[in-house]
Amino acid sequence: MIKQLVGLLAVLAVAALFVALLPLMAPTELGPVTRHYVEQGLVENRGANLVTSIVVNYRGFDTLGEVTVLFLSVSGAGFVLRRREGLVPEPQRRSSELVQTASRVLFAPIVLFGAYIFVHGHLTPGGGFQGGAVIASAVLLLLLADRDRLLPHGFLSVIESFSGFGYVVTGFVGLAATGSFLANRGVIDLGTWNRLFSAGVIPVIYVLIGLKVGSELATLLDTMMHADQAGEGHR
Amino acid sequence: MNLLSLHALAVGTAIVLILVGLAGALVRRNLLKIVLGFSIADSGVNLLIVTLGHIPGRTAPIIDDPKLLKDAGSLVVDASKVVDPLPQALVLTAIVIGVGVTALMLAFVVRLYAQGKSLDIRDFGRLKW
Amino acid sequence: MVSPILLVAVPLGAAFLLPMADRLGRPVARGLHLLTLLFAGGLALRWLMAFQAGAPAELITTGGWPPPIGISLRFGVEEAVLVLLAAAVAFVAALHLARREQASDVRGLVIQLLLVTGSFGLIMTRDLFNVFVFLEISSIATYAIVAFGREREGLEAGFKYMVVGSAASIFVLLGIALLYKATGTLNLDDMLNRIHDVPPAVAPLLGGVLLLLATGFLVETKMWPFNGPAIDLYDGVEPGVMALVVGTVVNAVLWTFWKVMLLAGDAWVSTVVMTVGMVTFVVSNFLAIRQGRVRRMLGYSSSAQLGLLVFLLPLVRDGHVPLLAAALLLVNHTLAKAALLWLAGLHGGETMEDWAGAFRGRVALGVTLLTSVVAITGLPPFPGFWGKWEVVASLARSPFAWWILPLLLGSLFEFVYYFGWLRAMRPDEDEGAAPIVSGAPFGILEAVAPLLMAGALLAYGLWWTAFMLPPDAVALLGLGLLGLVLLIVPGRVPRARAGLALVAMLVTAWLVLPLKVELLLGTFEGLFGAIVLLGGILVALAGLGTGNERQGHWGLLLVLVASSLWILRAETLLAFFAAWEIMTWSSWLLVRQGRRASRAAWLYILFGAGGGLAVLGGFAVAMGAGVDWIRDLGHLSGLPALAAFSLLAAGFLAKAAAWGLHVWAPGAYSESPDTFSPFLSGVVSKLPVFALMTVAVRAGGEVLGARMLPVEPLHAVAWIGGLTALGMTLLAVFQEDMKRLLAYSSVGQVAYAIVGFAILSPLGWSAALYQVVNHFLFKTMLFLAVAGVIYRTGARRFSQLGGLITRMPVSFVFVLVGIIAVAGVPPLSGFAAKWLLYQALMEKGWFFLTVVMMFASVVAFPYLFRLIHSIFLGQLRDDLRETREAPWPLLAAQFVLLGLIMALSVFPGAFLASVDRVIAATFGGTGLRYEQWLVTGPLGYLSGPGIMAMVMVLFVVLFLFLFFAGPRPVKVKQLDIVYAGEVPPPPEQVHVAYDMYRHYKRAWEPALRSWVVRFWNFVGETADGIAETGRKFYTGNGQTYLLYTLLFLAILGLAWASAAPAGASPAGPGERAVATGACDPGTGPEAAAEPIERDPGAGGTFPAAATLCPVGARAAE
Amino acid sequence: MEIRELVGALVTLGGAAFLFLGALGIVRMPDLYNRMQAGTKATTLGNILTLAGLAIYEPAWLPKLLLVVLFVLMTNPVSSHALARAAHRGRVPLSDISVEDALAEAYGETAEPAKEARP
Amino acid sequence: MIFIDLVVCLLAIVSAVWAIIARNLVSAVVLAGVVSLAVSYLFLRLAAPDVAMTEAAIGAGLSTVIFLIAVRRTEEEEKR
Repeated sequence: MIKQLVGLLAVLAVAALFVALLPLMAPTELGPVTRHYVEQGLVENRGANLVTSIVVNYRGFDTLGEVTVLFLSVSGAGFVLRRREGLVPEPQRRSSELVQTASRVLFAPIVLFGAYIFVHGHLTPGGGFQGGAVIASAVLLLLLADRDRLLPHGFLSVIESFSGFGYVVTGFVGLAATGSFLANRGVIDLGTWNRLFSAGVIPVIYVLIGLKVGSELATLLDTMMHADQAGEGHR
Repeated sequence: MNLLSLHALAVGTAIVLILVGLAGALVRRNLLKIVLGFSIADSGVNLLIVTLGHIPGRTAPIIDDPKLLKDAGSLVVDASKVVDPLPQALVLTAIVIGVGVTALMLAFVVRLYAQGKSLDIRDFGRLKW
Repeated sequence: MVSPILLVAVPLGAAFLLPMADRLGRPVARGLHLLTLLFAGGLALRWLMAFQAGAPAELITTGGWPPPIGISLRFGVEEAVLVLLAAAVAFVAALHLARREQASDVRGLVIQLLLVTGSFGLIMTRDLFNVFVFLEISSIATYAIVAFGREREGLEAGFKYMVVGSAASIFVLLGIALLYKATGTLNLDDMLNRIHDVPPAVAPLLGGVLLLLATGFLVETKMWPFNGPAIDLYDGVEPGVMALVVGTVVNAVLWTFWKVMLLAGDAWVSTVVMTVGMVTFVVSNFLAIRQGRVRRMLGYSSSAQLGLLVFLLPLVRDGHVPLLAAALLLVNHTLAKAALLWLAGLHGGETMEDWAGAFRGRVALGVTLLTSVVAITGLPPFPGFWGKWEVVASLARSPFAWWILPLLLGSLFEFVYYFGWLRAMRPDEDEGAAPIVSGAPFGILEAVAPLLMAGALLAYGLWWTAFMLPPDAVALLGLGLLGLVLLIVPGRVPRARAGLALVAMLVTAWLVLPLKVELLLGTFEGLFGAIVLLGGILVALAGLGTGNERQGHWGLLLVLVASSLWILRAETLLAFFAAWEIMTWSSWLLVRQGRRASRAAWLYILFGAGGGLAVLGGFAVAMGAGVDWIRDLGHLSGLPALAAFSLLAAGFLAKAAAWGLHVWAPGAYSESPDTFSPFLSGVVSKLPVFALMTVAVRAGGEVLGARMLPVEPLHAVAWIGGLTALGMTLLAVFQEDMKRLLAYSSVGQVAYAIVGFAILSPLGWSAALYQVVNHFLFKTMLFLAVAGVIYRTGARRFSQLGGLITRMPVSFVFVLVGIIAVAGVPPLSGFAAKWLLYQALMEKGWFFLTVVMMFASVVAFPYLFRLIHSIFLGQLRDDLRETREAPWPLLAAQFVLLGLIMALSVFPGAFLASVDRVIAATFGGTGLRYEQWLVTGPLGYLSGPGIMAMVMVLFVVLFLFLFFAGPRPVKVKQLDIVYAGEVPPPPEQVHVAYDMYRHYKRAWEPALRSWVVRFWNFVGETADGIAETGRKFYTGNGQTYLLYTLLFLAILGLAWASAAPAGASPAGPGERAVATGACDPGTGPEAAAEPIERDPGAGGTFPAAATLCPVGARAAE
Repeated sequence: MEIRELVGALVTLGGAAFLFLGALGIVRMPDLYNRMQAGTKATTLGNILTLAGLAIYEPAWLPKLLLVVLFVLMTNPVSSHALARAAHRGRVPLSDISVEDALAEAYGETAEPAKEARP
Repeated sequence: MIFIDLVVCLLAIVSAVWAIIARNLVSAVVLAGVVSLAVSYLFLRLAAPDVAMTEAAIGAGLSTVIFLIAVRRTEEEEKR
């Protein structure tokens, strides 16, 4: 009890620190770097969505790292929950016919919707991550409708691997063409502002990210749902 | 600063969320609650960062309207009309990273539960001193 | 050349492809993994060579944009070294882990590879948010890889680690975002420039932001009080995995912390970081001394070493300590800790007891373990030593000199537990306990991993050593190298090894010693060098006869001889100290080879290493005054001179086993292997005398003469010497074990030389030097003689011996001559030594001390008598009837010594005259005059040949009288006693030689009660108790650790808020920000309009004088 | 122009009314199953009407709105179906005035979860 | 408008506190999802539609689902 009290006091003191820092959080004019992003973003990348330009091009290296984090967490969760040999998961109860059919019917439109989101990532809000999450929700639907359903792991894994590798390869293309990893300018034609085929390699990368995120999140859901339940107990 | 402005509200909410999340992680003994606390604190941090880039009265950094350009001829954008897009880009990354960490933590919780049949953090302190 | 960005990109691509490769078969995936690491290591190596050739650091852009716009990375020498190190450790780790069953999941490989990749990115990136991303990658990989370990413990530790790590990453992210808000950029180099142009309204707040960031990184680097989960991780997770983490993520995070600290010019945050780092170093090392679980102990050690490095960050940034020093420490720790962890994994022992007899019979692994421990405790010739020295040296010259004190203290604790671990590994042979060899069986691939690391350490260390040796000392290096080779090369042929050592030392003697005797004895170096080499040669000669030494004995002896010679030749403080430390550890390892030497060796190294730290402290004082050369030590004056002298004297006296610091000595001298005891007692004990005479005295400078203090420092030293001589002699009387008796005698006899030194007059030094040579001769001879007896009989206790005069007559003669020499009676050399000493004491006016010394030398008779009486005289025991004379090489060695004793006895003048030249060079005059055979001192004269002739005549007369007129011996049965009702004592106790002086013992009991031993026991127990209580700090509850984290931030946050200038006070911050107008949209600061293409190559050139808070404070006023 | 906007607004209002009725049903109905029925049926219609109103108001959005309607039509009934079944399986009691539990008969369960008095 | 914002902010805070206090894990998780949703609305109001979408899809949606799965995984065995 005392510990919890001390904990609350500590949180309050941290609050005081934040309050002391409040003046820093007031609105300020754009800084020099971000001013460049805003003013030159269209000129340099042709992508209508400036956030996408930053995420995929100016700070594309971060995003590569971000994709890696996701990949890593999913692999890690899978590694932690990996099935021990000889353990077969218990069969689960199935949902009603209606739900199963509906989920199968809905699967394709939802995936399509996800794809729509990441294909338009450079034009409208949303992009690879959001689209990927939508695709994962389609998979979730399938999994919920029929818990014994085993996802086509091979297929997912192939998509996961090759989209990730494709991302790196795109970076190499930039390196080869301009001498800078993940470069956009000078790789393919930037196209016209506010069109689907514009913004150079940004849509390409976002599609790859969308595929990768979608397959990864699907794997994650599958891992969590079908996790090995048998503990080793107290060894 | 006007205390009833969106900006002030967002900053306040963000800080409170961070603190509530941390307090939850500090006070609750259930492993899932601890993870939940960090998840809430993460939301708070993300909100705070986006708020740092917010400038009242400006639009989102999506240039689908020629009115946002400086002049019709070039593609140079008028920087005084949109909010700072950089923190938004950072938060996008942070959200995904956050969910990754959460997923891994939950995997740990599931595994720990499978072995210890408990969710109380005090039952998982066999290594000490 | 290929762009370094590939160091990140290629492993990432490979990691993505690994699951695909695994579908083709596990070997394909593993091959891809190894190839990727090889590629990374090779690339880093190529760049490193390019940098060596003068290439500038490479700036890498991404996305096609120059730094402030796009994310940029830097690849310079530092990054190349870290990447190379990480790639190397990861490669070896991959080999090591290959066979573990857990690796059967390809995701394990993915995580391993991403762990390394994350570290590479973290090392190279120059963008703050990118730092966060890569920090998360490496942290998540660390969390995930925990699942390699024993299930439950590893997962528990991993979860706790995650809880604390999550809080840390929240702090880091917030800190980075707020820094962006304040400076408008995320690029580190850009931010370094812009951080000075922060609007004055928010400038004072930067301290708080940096505090957030620093707290995050202090947690990430596992500083106290946040190191609980990290230590649990060491405890619970497969050690092979932890080695990988240590080699990659830990270093990368530390380097990132360094980058962040570039921003914190703020003195306040820097002080916090320094303090936390040093506290971690001391506390972690201290708590580890009570740690019975080996892996956990290694965890504490890691935390401590990292603490030292964190402590250095601000100092290196401000130019107080060179980066190279920190780099050496880091490389040293990485390699050594990785090797130790792998070894811990191979052995599998959990507690100290499990480690008894570890790696017995596996010489290569045993040597690897020793190498790693010696390296990690910062002893030469390993890189950590050079790093630590450089740190101390530069700290001494900086305003932060006082930090050396905790640094030395923490190092002392480090010795305690590491050497305690080694002690547990080799319990005394009669402590029973069969060696427990647990752990899974392992293959060559696993075993080779630690070998590679230790080999790299040794190679790197020797490379440095070759630089540090004086250029003409190649012979010494050769000798040492040969020793190391002998140490490592397997095979058990002690005689051949002894022969090789003998030849090597003869060659060295030929090379390094001037052949003319006068020249030889006319310098300190020559005199002591002759002792060292002669001692070594004779011991090796004796070794030809025994041949029962453990493996490594002769190799270590060569290392010891080389380092001893190096001590004599050293001209710089560094060279001296390095040699001194090598001498300490090599002799310790030799002591440790004794069969019951476990405790003795442990005490030996504790006092030896502790004394070494005192010496280092003394040198630090000297360096603080600008002295680097031993010959310049005389320039010291005033308080520094006194401090330096006191510390040096304490260190050297500890090595000489002066009273109060002598606890280690009897055990070490007596429990050493029989062929090493002569060298330890005869030769090694003389080195502190040399050091006192040539080093400490100079450091004392004018202080010694000027009587700055009420008590003359040297008078105190003299009394310490006197007490040692008396006390040890008294104790020697009651010993039942002949080696132990000689051990006490040695300590007492060396004390004579110390007293002579402390008199600080020409006469006193003559006495001291004479005693040094004298003691070397007779004590080496006595120990060799005793070694012969033990070799033939296997007995050490007097009650097991007796009457050997008929079986070992030659040995008897040597012992007889030896004890006469010790006793200081005419005609042998000991008499001259004492004659000189008493004269010097009286000349000085220390009459009371003279009496004490005289009493001490009288008390020596009873114990000397025992050597003859109980071993050789009396009736021969039945079980010793078959005993033969000692092997000829032993006798030959003693014969040489006998000859020298005779020469010294007959011609003391010749020796003293040549020694006088040294003394004259020191004092500007001598205390003695020489005419033909006569030596004349202030109180009389001495004629060697005259005395000899006189005594010979007396002796012959006496002998003839006894022979013809003396009583005849009567033969009785031994141990045949009739009991009448009482409980019979064990047969041993009724032997005539058992407890011979028990009557005196009763009388002297109170005086003999060893207060010193009690004192040291008390110190040890108290420290243990405190450490035991202190460990309770780590409750094992993840939430408690989280609480520590928040409390730390809370307390420091409050401290900052209250200490910060007025502008930062929380009162009405909102209004303030608006009032200054800095945040007014539309009228942004002019800086925004500047062209943002800054110099892309600008590195971290941060003006040292710039502090953030004061600037803001001025502006706010 | 104005007429179209007015019509659109009216249709949307109709949708809102249905949604309100659905909410009312949730408050008023005696047990979970009844509430769910009210909530689903009324809101499906309400949603569609609202979307239709929007389509009239802004004809350019028609294709997208059609998709949304389709989506609502497919998901709303299915999800409420799944919820109701889950509730039944979770033994959420029926209200006292319910007379028949067809699902229980379909499963052939003997022990009826229905008619349990609420605590 | 600002009052809606205020209500949403209060909703976020109250849900957060309630999520921490709640005994039932499922309600706690759902309440945390509500927090995410409210924050997502605030993102939209702060002119960050991209972030809002991400938070809604990943923070409120996916994250909640994973939590729920974890809750189920840790409850199931207690019944057996």
